[in-house]
Amino acid sequence: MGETEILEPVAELMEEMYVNMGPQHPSTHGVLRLMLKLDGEMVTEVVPYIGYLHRCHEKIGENRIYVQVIPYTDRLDYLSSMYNNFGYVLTVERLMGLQVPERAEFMRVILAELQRIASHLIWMGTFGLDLGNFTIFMYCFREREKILDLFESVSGQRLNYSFYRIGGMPMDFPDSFLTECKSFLEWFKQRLPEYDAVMTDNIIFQKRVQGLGRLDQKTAIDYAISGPMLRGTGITWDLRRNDPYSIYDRFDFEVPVGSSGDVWDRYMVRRREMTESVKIVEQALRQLPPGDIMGKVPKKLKPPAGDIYSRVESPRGELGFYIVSDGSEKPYRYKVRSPAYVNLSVLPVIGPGHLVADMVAILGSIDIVLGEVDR
Amino acid sequence: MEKLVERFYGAFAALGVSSVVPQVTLMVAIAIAMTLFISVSVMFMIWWERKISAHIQVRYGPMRVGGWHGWAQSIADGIKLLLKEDIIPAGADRFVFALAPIVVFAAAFAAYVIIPFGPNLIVRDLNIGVLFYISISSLAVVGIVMAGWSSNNKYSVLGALRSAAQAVSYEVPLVVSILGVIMMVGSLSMVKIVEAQQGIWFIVPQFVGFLIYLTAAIAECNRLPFDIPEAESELVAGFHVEYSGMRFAIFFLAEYANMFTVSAIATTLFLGGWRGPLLPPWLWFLLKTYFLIFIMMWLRWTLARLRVDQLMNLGWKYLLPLAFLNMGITGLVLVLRG
Amino acid sequence: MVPLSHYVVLGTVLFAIGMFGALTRRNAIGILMALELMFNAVNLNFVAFSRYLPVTLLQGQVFAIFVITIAAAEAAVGLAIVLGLYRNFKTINVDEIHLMKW
Amino acid sequence: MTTAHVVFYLLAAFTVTAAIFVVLAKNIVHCAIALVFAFFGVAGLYVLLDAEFLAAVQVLLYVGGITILLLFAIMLTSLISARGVRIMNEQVASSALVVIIIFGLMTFASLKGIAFVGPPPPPAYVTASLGRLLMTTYVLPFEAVSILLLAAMVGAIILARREREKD
Repeated sequence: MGETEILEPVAELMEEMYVNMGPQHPSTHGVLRLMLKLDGEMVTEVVPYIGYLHRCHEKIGENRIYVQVIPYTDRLDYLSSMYNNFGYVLTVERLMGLQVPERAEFMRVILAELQRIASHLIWMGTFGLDLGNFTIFMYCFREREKILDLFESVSGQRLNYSFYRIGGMPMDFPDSFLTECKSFLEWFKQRLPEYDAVMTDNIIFQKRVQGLGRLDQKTAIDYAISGPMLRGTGITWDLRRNDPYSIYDRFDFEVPVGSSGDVWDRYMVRRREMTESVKIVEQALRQLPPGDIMGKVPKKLKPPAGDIYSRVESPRGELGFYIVSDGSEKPYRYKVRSPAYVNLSVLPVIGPGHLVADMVAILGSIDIVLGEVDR
Repeated sequence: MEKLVERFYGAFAALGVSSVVPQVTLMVAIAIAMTLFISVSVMFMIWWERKISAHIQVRYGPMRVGGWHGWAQSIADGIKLLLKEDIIPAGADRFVFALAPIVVFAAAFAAYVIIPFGPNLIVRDLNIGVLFYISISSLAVVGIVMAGWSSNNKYSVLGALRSAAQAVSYEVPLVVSILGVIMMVGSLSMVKIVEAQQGIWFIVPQFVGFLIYLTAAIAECNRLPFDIPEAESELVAGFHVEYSGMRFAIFFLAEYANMFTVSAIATTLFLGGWRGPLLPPWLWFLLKTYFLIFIMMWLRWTLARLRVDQLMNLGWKYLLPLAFLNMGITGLVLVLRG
Repeated sequence: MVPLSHYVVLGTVLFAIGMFGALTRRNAIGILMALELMFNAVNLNFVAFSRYLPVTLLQGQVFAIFVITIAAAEAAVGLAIVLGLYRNFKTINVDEIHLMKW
Repeated sequence: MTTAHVVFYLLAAFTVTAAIFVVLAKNIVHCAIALVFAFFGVAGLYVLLDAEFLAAVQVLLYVGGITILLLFAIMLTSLISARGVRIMNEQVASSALVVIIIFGLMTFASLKGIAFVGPPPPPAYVTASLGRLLMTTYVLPFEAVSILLLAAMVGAIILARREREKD
């Protein structure tokens, strides 16, 4: 955060006034508080205040044994719980040097990519709301509902799945899953043009977001931006491709990038990533091998002393877990590098100079989830 | 209708009372009738909008209250709003706070005076007809600023100022787009305008004017592509954030009543008013008006919101010159025809 | 019909009220409002005379239209000046603005 | 006492009350709102004088335009919160004296100097003849006024524009 000046609640002038946006504001996507310094309608300064949803995630993690941390990771970025599980178990597995059976890897990828679609859908819907388009919200939630149905058939949960285990997966797919998943993908592919009709091809939408909140490549790298925000600037950096984990190196997919790093590019990157995720899921479903789903894991997880940092490409960017083990059952130090938090930090840079309405769009395009920002 | 009124006057004259009594009685009766019409049509419009939006969004909308497709939902909502506690924020200017919704509603209500629902089915065919609507609708802006200021809330002040700026700047293209029609008719009277559309509706020669009018009218109503004053993602709700219960209901009523008014004016000016085959005139008028309302709702549920500077650009840089061009060409054609 | 004198006296009353306001208000915007009142009083007289004079030539109404136009121009410029004053002095109370130079 | 009389007195009382409010109200926003009512009263009087067009213009311009401008200026200069502040300057007494003298003189002059004739029959269609007058006899002043408006608009924009700090 750095040091912030003490803001006066009532500005002397209307020409320069402070407006408090949030923590209870429909467009802050949770309990984020933004202090906006306004010059008329123009935002001259943005100061995000975070911590309203702080739950001592990391400290709790250090007081639980390794397996017990998994349910907590669900609550990090509660819109992509599968991916948080994925990242965490991957880290522990790497720390312990565990092997994961092939079928489990495929299951992980399928679920993770479905999760990415679901997460991007939510983002698209709420982004539409930010811009005043209500209909896209309902469309997106209709599709997300189907994904949640799939997840429910697999894990029994609709939001906080806790479905990944260290060393594999707890349960196999139910029998009906494969056909249901395939029919969903077919259906979903037909829905994508609908989104384009309502959002992408709509002239008002284009005019609203093009050239907005422009982020150049240097700033993006300086601020360690990752995920669609980084790819929007034109840098091809996707951990699934550049630092492959699990079995991502076996799939054929494109990494969509933008060119100017504005809100439009971020939108397009996410929109195209949905198509790519569909491709990955289709390939994985086709190649899904039979076999075990749980590797050989000791009853008591006691990783060797040492530390490890491992990262995955969550829907929001680089989700990293840093674990220091002292050889006991509990992590000695447990740290989460959450992409939403890091991406949010660039808001004071790209926010000023826009109108309040655009601030909302820019904030929306960062795609923050406060559970992850505050942890 | 006129005969009825004459008979009414005659009955009073026979009783030997001064002519003021039947005049006042008639005025009150018309006012009550208009209030009833506005309430019923607004309730219908709210229910209809909820149904339309629901079906656009693959939902059903209200289904329970009243049985068939939740037709009584608006009535239930209205009763709920009327019964709610009347909250006035602590820092508010009580008098202005209470006055604002009345001003806004009065403006919406007064405009119904000149709407010609059918031949002879008009409260008063003023000879300044259209101008009356234009001037009276500007009153609503004052009410909005009053509401925003008296709530003692930054957001509502900001929303009110935006609303005022928007209404004032879109009033100009609105008026200029109407001028084409007025020039063709040579009168401001609503009845004369409808009568002038005997052969061809003005939407054909004045298509550009119609489009400009519709755009500006949607902006005047603060509806979705132009609902910046109420943008809930930015301002939470605009000038009426602090209003609740009855007072909020009045704002809501005025908003929908306004929507009906602008559509009715568009029907009169461009779509031939009550003219149409087979069906009775008033039904034609309502059908056309509700068709325009449907278009407005349709737009609302498919488009995203404009930004405030884009809104101003559209109004001043595109609509206004286009409207002037339209007016100039209309004038030229009229002069050349002689 | 109401006699003309009623309108004329009403116009005078309004004019006097407006004048009082213009002379005593401290707030520059208040002064502008009082000025608008005076304009209205004058307009009322114009319109009344135009209605009551034997030959209805409507000159009075034409003049009233011109007055309204001037009033609009005056309001726009006046308010712009008020904004300028506020920006420089942080007040729009005219009796506090007595510097010739700063 | 005809209906016209009753309406006139009601409107006159309404207008004068509103005008007094404009001048005396403590809160400047209340003044502006009272001003709206005063304008409305005057518009009503115009209707009574068979000048409907002018009444509509009055409402359109004064209520829809000038009052909104005033309210904008008030909000922008944000003196709203200054509620307990003195609103009158020191010259209340002398102003009152001057105003009363002028009022007396004007009333005297207008009551003495005008020959009061009964009103002629109402004109047929005011709006059309008004338009014709503006476009024939008074076309030069009309154009002059429009240029004045343009100049005022440009002037107002230049005055109100704030120079952005160059850095």
